[in-house]
Amino acid sequence: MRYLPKSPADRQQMLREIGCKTIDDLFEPIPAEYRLKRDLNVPRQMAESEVIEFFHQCAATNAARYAVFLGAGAYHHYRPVVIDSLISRGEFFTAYTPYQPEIAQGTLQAIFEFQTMICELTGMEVANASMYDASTGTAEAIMMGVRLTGRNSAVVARTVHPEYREVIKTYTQHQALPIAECGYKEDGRLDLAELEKKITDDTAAVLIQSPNFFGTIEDVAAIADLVHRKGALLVVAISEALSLGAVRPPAEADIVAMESQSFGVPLGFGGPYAGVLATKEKYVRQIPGRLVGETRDRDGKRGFVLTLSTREQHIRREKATSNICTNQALIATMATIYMTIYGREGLKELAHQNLAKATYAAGEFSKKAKVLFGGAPRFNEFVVQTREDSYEINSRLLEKKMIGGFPLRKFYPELGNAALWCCTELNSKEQIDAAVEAVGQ
Amino acid sequence: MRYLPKSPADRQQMLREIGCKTIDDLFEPIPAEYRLKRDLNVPRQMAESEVIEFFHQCAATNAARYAVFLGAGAYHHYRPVVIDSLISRGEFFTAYTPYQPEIAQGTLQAIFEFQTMICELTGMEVANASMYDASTGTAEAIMMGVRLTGRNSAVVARTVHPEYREVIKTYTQHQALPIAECGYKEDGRLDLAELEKKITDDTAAVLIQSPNFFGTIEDVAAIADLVHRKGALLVVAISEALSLGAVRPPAEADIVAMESQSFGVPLGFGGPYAGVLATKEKYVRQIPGRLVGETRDRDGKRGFVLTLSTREQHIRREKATSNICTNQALIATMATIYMTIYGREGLKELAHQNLAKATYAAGEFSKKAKVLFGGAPRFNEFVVQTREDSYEINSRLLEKKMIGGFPLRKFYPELGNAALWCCTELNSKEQIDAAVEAVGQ
Amino acid sequence: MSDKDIKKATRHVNQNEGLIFERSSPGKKGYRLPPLDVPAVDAKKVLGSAAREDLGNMPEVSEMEIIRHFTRISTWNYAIDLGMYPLGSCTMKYNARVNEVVARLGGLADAHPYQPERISQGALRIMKTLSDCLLDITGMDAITLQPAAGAHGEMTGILLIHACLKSRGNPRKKILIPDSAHGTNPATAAICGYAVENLKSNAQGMVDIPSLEAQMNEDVAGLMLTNPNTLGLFERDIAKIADILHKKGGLLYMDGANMNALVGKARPGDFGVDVMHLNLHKTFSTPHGGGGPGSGPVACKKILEPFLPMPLVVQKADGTLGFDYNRPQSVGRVRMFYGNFGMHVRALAYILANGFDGLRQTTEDAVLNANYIRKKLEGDYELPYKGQSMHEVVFSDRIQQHKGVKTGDIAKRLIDYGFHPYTVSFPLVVPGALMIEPTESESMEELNLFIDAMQAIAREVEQDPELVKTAPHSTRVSRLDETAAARKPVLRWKPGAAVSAGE
Amino acid sequence: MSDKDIKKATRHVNQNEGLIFERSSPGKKGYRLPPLDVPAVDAKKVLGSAAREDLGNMPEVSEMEIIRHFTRISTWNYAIDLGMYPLGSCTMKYNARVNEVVARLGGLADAHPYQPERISQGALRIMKTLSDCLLDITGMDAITLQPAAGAHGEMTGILLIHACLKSRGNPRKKILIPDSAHGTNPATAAICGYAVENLKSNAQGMVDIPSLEAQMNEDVAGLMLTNPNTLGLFERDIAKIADILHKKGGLLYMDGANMNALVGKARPGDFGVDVMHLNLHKTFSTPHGGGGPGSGPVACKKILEPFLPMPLVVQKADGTLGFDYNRPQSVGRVRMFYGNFGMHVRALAYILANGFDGLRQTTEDAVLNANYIRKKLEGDYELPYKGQSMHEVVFSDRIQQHKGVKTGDIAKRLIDYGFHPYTVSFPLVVPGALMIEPTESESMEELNLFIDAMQAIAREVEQDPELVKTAPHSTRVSRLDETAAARKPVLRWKPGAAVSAGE
Ligand SMILES: Cc1ncc(COP(=O)(O)O)c(C=O)c1O
Ligand SMILES: Cc1ncc(COP(=O)(O)O)c(C=O)c1O
Repeated sequence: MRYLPKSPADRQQMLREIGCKTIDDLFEPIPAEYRLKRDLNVPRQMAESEVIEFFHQCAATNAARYAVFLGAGAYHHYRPVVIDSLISRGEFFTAYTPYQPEIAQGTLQAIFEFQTMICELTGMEVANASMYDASTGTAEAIMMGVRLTGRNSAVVARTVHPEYREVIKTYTQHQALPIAECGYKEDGRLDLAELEKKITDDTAAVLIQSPNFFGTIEDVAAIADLVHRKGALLVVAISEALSLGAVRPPAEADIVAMESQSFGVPLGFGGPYAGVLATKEKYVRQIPGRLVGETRDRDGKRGFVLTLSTREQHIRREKATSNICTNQALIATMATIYMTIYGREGLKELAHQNLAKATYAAGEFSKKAKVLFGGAPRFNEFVVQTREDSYEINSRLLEKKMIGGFPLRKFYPELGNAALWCCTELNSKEQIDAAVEAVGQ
Repeated sequence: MRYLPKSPADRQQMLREIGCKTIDDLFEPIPAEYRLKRDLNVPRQMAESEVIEFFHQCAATNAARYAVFLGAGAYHHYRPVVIDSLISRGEFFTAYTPYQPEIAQGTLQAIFEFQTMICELTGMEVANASMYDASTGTAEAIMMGVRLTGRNSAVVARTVHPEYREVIKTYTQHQALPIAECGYKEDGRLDLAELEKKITDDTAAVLIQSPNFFGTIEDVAAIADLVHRKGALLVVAISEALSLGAVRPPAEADIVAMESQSFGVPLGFGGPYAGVLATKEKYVRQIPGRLVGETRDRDGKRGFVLTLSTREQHIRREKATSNICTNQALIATMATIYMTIYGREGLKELAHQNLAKATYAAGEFSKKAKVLFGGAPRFNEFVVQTREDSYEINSRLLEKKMIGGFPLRKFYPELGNAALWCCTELNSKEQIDAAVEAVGQ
Repeated sequence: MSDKDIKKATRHVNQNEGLIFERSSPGKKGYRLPPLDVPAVDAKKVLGSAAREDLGNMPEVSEMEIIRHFTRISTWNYAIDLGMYPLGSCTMKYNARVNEVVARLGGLADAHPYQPERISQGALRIMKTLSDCLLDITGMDAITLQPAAGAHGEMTGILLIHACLKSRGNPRKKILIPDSAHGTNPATAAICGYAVENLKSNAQGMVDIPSLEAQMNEDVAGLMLTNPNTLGLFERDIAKIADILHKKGGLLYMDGANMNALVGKARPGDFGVDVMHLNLHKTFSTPHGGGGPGSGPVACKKILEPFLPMPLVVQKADGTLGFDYNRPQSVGRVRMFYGNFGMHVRALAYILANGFDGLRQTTEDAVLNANYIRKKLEGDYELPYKGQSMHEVVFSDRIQQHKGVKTGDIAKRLIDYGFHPYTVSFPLVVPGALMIEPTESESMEELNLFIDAMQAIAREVEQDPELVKTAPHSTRVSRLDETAAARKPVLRWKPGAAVSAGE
Repeated sequence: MSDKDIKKATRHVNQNEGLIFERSSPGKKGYRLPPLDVPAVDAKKVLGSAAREDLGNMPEVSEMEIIRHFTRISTWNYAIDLGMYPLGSCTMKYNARVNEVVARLGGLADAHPYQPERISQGALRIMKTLSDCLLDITGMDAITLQPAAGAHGEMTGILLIHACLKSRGNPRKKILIPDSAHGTNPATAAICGYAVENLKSNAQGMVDIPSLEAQMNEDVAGLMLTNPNTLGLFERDIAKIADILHKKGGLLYMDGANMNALVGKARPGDFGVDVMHLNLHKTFSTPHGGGGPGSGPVACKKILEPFLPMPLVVQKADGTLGFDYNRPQSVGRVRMFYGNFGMHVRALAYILANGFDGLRQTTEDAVLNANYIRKKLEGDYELPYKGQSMHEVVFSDRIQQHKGVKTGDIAKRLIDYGFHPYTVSFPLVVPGALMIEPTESESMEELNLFIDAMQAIAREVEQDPELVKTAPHSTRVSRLDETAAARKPVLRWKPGAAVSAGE
C-alpha cells in the first residue's frame, strides 16, 4: 500500500526485534473467535487515477455550474483562491489541536485572530474557537443560558432555521429543559406580544435569528429590551454571516451563535462548516468549546495558548460546559482568511452588493408573484408566494440549469406555495431575470 | 490594486520622505515626450472571479476529456496529485535561482536529486540542472560537441523530432556549423550505411533520437561504435523519458539530451517542459546550464551549491558555454517528485504498461491498416499508414471525442497517409478499440 | 544546551509576524469586486436603523500581505507533513493528498445541501458507498454519517440507547464509564441526561469484571467502553462484558477512537457491541486541521436502527438514492443538513485507495509500530500496565519523577529533538502518563530516531534534569505561561495592545 | 552573535532530512497502477536486446515519505511568500495565486500542443490576448511568445536583426554591448555569430554618446541596451542613441528585464527601440520556481516582423484563430511548439487582475520603493552613481571595505536579519555592488525593516566586522564552501557516499 513507509524487510526486522514470529502474534490479545478470517467487503485497492475517476463520476452526476437561488442556511459566495492555497499548507491542515503551544503558534494565532474578528463583527466581547456549526451552536448557547441563569426553559422563535430548531430539540430532550416556540407577525418578524407571554420566570434564554429564516432583519434592540426586562438572556443566531457587513450587529444580545459558512467555506453539500459562539466577557467561564488566549513566554515574548480549559470535558468530565472536543478549526481558519481578504471595507461593499441583488430580485419577482414580508428590512433572502406549487416551479427551473428557492411548505404550511429565495453577488442580473421569467410563466 | 501593500497615506508619506511632491517627479528621468499620456489599451481591472471566468471560458472552448492518441514529443501520462501539492508550496515556487545557498538548500537538494536520477536513468555520469526543453537541449548538445572536438559540423538523423531539427537549424545558422541529415531504413531505424558516408573528419557530433520520432528504438550501441570510430561524439535525444523504464539506457552516448515532460509535467499546450543534458564526467566543463554540487559548511555539514559557474554567461560572458540563465527548475522539481513516486519499480511497471498498450493497439490497427516499421522494437508509439487522408480520419475521430495520431505528411511526405499514434497507460482498451474501429471505417 | 544527541532537527532562521490587525492600514485592499449589474441601493434607505455604520477594527491589508502573514505563521506549526506526531488516542496518520483533491471537485464542493435529490445523486452515492464500507468494517447493521466529531457521535449513540430503552419502557438513569475513559464520554452521558457511574479498572488496566457485575443493574442503561482501551489494551473479556450488560437489559457503547487497531482484523459488531462511533479524522485519515473538522459516524445493531437521526440515505424504489425523513422513532437531528460531507468524501477516498488488503496492512503496521516502540523503551520508562499493547503504548514518568522531571517536561524536550510530543497525562489512571501512538505512517527510520530521542532524554534526566525541565530550547517562543493566560484571560486583540520586543 | 537589532526573524526548530536515496529501501512503494486492461507483454520478447534490466539506484519510498521529504527540504528555502526578496534585476514580486489556479484548469493544462486548432481556440485566444496587451505595453508592432526565457528572447531578437540586415544585403559583424550589461547579452551575441564590442559607460553610468558615435559604423549590426540600465538609471539620451544607430543602418535591441520601471509610464516603441524581449517571470509576475521556468516574448517593429519565428498566432479568414507556419523569411523556430504556454496564461491573468490602472500603479510603487530605500541608505552605503533611480538602486561596499567587509558578507548577514540578500557584485561596472530591487510588492513596514537591518549591519561592520564576515549565523548550514565544490565537483549522489553527522 503506497501510503505505508515500510518494506517487507523492515516488517520482518521489527517483528524479530519485538520477538514475534508473525504479525498475528501481535493480535493475540483479540480472542481468536473475534478475529476476522476473511477480507473486508470493501472495494479492491485502487490506483490514484481510479480513485479520482470514481469521484469524477460522482461529481458528474451532481449539479455543476447551475444558477443557484438557494440560501436557507447555506450561502453561495465567491471564495477567493487564496483561502485554499493557504489552508492547503501541511503546517495548517495536518496539525492537531494546539496542545503544545511552542510548536503550534500558527494555529493558535490564527484562531486568536478569528476570535477577535468575530467579536468585531458581532459586537460581542469574547468568542470561542468554533463549534461544529450554528445548529449545534444554538443548542449549546441555550444550555449555556441555563447554566448562567439557573433557569430551566427556553423560548425559540419559529423564524429560527427549522433545522436549528430540530437540533435544539434533540440536544435538550433529556435535560428537563422545555422549549417553547414563538410565532411571527405579518411582517415576518418575531411577534413581541406573543414573546412577552411566552417568557416565564423559568425562561433562561430566548433564541431568535437575524436575519431570520425568511431573510427578515429582526428588531434586536427591542427584543433584547423585553427579554432582559424578564430576566432572561437573549441568544441571537446568525446564519448568513455576510449580513454583518451591512446590518447592525446584535450588540444587545447576551450570546451570539453564528454560522461562518458564508465566509469562504464551500457549500460542500452541507459541511464541514463552522459555528462560533460569542458573548460578554462576564459569561466567558460558561462558554463551551475551546478558547485561545494571549500569554508570555519566559522571556516575555507574546504567545498564544489554549486557555480556561477547566470548562472543558478533558478536565471537568461530566461537569464540563459541553462534551465538544474536536471542533472546526481549519474551517475557522478559512473564515479568518476570508474576513482578512475582504476586511473592513470589502465586507461592507460585498454585503451592499448582496443587498442590491436581493432588492432588485425582490422587485422583479413582485411583478410576477407575491413577495411576502415587505414591511421589514431584509438582507439577501426573501419569500415569494406563488399560485403554482413551489416544487413544480423548481422542476421547470432545473431544466434551465437553475436551482430555485427553498420550498417553505414543509416547515411553514401556513404560507402555502411559498419559497425562500436568495440572491448573492454570484447571481447575475441575467440569471435573476431568467428566474423571474420562468417563475412567472 | 489588491496585490499592492500600500495605503494612499503610505504613498504620501514615502514621497514626503524622499522629498518629492508627486509620483511623477520620480519619472522625471524619462524625457517628457516619451512619457505615456494615456491609459494602456488593456482590459479594465478585473475581480478575481472575473479573471477565473475569463479563463474558464477559454478552457471551455478547448478540448477537455478527449481520448488522446497524440504523442510526437509530448506525452499524456497520469500525474500523481502529490506533485502539484508539493510544488505549490511557496517555498518552492516563489523562490529565485539558489544564489544564496544557506537559504536555498531546498531547491538545491531537489536539483541535486534530479541530477542524480537523470544519471541513473540515462546511464550517464553527470547531468545538469535543466535546459528549456529537449529541442534547445539538442541544439546546445551539438554546440557542446563542437567545443569538445574542435570539429565544425554535425549529422542529424531525419528520425529526430522535426521540431528539434528546426530549432537546431535556427541555433546553428550563424555558427559556421553545417548540419547534414541522415535518413532511415525500412525498419524505421537510422540508415547506418548512409551515416557512415555522412560523417566527415569535421563531424563533431551525430544526433539521433531513441525511441525515434516513429517510436522505433535505435540500435544505440551499433551507432555509437560507428560514430566513435570516426572520432565524433554521439548525442542521443530522448523525447519520451518514460521509455527509460523499459528500454536500455543509451550508455554508449557521449551526451544525452532528454525531455522530462513525461515525468509528471502537464501537456499544457506545449510548455513549460524541462530539457536536461547528461554526459560523461570528463566533459562536464563544457556542459551548458547550471550544475548543483555537494560541498560542506564551516562545521563540516553537507550542503549543496551552484557550481562550476565559470562555464556560465554571468562569469564568462561571450565566451560562456551557453547564454542560458533562467532554466526550468520548478519543472525539473516536478520531474524529480514524479521519478520519486514511481521510483525503481514503478517506472518499470508503468513503462511495461505503456509497452503493452502500444503493442495491443499496433496489433489491432494492423488488422485494419498498415502499421509501418514492424521490423524493429518500439515503445509506445507506432506509425499507421492508411488509404484515407490522415486529417480526414482525425476529423471523424474528433466527433467521437478522440484526438487521432499525428499526421506525418508535413514532415515525411514519402510515407503518404501516415500518422504517428501513441498509446499510454491512459488509453483504455475501450478507447483503443473505438479508435481502431473509427480508423478502419 | 547540549545538542549533540539531536539528530533530527536543527535551528533555522524563521520569520516574525505580528497579528494581522497590526498590519492593517486604511485604504489597503485585498479584494476587488466585479461591477454591480443591478441598481446600487442606499443601505440606509433599505435597512433603516438596521443599517450598519462601520466594521470597527476589521483589518485592511493587501493580498501579498495576507499570503505572507499566513505563510509565516504556518511555519511556526509542527505537522504530520513534517514528522512523527505520536499523540496517543489521536491517530495522527498521513493525510493523503488525493483526498484533498477529490473533496474539492466542482459538483461536490459546490453542491448546495438543499439542491434537489435528482441532481445530487453523486453526493448521495458517496455517502451510501462510505456507509456500506463502514458497516462491513464495524460489523454493524445501520449507520448515520450525521455527527460532526467523535463526541458528537457519542451523544448520538447514547441518545439511541436512551430511545431504545425508553421504547422498552424505561430509559434508565446511569451510564457506566471506566476511569480510563476519555473526558468526552462522561460529558456526553451528562448531556443525554444520564448520571455517570465510574467503573474501576483492574490491576491489568482492564474492565474489572466483578465490579461490572456488581454495578450493573436495572438503573444502568449501558457501558461506554473504548476498545482497545486508552491504555492500548484490548479488552479480552469483551464478550463477557457484553453479556453482563445484555443480561440486565443494558447496551454496550463502544468509543471507536481506537479502531486503527482493529480495521480488517476484528469487528466490534462481532464481539457484542451494540452501538459505536468512528472518528473519520483518526482511523480514516481525514485531516485534523489544527483541531477540526472531524466526522463521527455512528454505527449500530438492528435493534437501534429505528432511532437513528434523520434523514438517512436510502435507495428508493426507482433505484435512485434519496433522503428518508420519515423516521417516526428517530432521536431527531443532531446537526443541520447531513454532517461533514467533505470528510465523508475524504474517508471514502482513503478506503478506496487502501482496499481490503491495504486496510488490513495498515492496522498491522500500526500495531507493529507501537509494539516496536514499547520494546525499545521499556527499559528507560516505566510501563505501568504490562498487558500486550495494540496500536499505542502508555508509559509513566515514575522513574524520571525521582529527578523532579514530569511527563510534561519530557514532552517539551522532545520538541528540541524534532518531534511532536506524545499525549501528556492521559489516561488519568496512569499518573504521569506518556501515551504514545505512532500509527502506521512512521517508517522504521523515523521510529528509531524517536526511540533514540526518548533514550537520550532519559539520560539527560539523569545527568542534567534542568535542561529537560526548562525545555523547549529550540523554538521561537520558550515555554509559555498557561497559568497566567487563564488567570487574566486575554481572548482577543484590542487596538493599542502592547507588543513585546521581538515581534 | 548579538541579535538585539534583529526584529524580523527568530530561530526555530527545523527538520533534518537526507537525500531521498538515503530513505530508499527495496519494496517500499509510492505508486499503484490500475489493472492492465490489455494483454501483458514480455518486455524481453518485445524489445529484445533493447530491454532494460533494472533501474539502478532509483529510489523506493512511500507517499508519506515523499510528502515529508519535499516538505522538509522546502522549509530550508527563503521565498517571496516569506518576505522581501530584493534581488536587483530579478523583479521578485508577488506571484498571485489566481495565476496558478487558472494555469491548472483542465482544458488548458491538459491540452496537447498538436491537438487540432479547432479544439484549441481557448488556448489560442489566451496567446492572442496576451500578445495584444504586450504590444500596447511595449509600443511595438509584432510579437512572438515562443522564447522560453530572457536570454532566449535575446537570441531571438538578435536573430531578427541579423535576418533583417541580411535581407538588406549585409548582416554585419558586431554587436555593441555596454559594460554594465547582463552576461546573457554578450553570450547571446556570440551564439548569433556576432563579435561583441564593449561600449563604455560614462561617469554617470549611462551610454557614453561620443563613444557610441565613434564605435558605430557599417560593421555594427546593433546595440543591446538595457533601459533602465542595470544601475537603475533611465538612459535619458535614448532617442539620440537610437538615432545614431539608425543613421548608420544599425538596430536598437532593448533588454526588457527592467520593464517593471516602465509599464504604463513609457513605451520602448515610442523611444526608438526596434526589438526587445520581456521577462514574463519578472515584470509579469510568473513565478521564478527556484530558477525557472520563465518566458521571454520578443516584440518588434514592423520592419522586423517578417523574420519572426514561426508559427505565429493569427486570426484566420473565418474569424477563428490559428497558427501561421507560412513565413518564408522567418529566422526559424527557437523552441518546439509555442513556448512556455503556462507562463502566458499566468502573465495574462496578472494583466487582467491589474488592468491599466493597476499596471500603472504597480510601476509607480516599484519606483517609489526603490527611491525610498535609496534615500534612507545613502548615508550608510556608498552610492557610486548619483543619477535618479528608477526601480532599483545600486550601492557599493566601498565604505565597508575599509573594515575588510565585502558586499557578499553584508549579503550573508542580511540573512540573519530575516531577508534574502540583494544581488551581489553585479553590475560589474560597480566594484563591490549591492544591487537592490524591492519591487512594488513590499509594504512600507517591510521596507523599514530592511532599511533598519541594512543600517544595523553598517554599524556592525564598524563595531564587529568579524560578525559580518562569518555570517550567516542563524541558518541550518553555515557559510558553504563554494570553492571546494568547484575544485572537486560532486554532482550526483552515489551509493555509499558518506553523510556528515547531523543529517
Ligand atoms: C478515546 C477518545 N474518545 C473520544 C474522543 C473525542 O473525539 P472528538 O475529538 O472527535 O470529539 C477522543 C479524541 O480526542 C478520544 O481519543
Ligand atoms: C538585465 C537582464 N538581462 C537578461 C537576463 C536574462 O534573463 P533570463 O534569466 O530570463 O534568461 C536577466 C535575468 O537575470 C537580467 O537581469
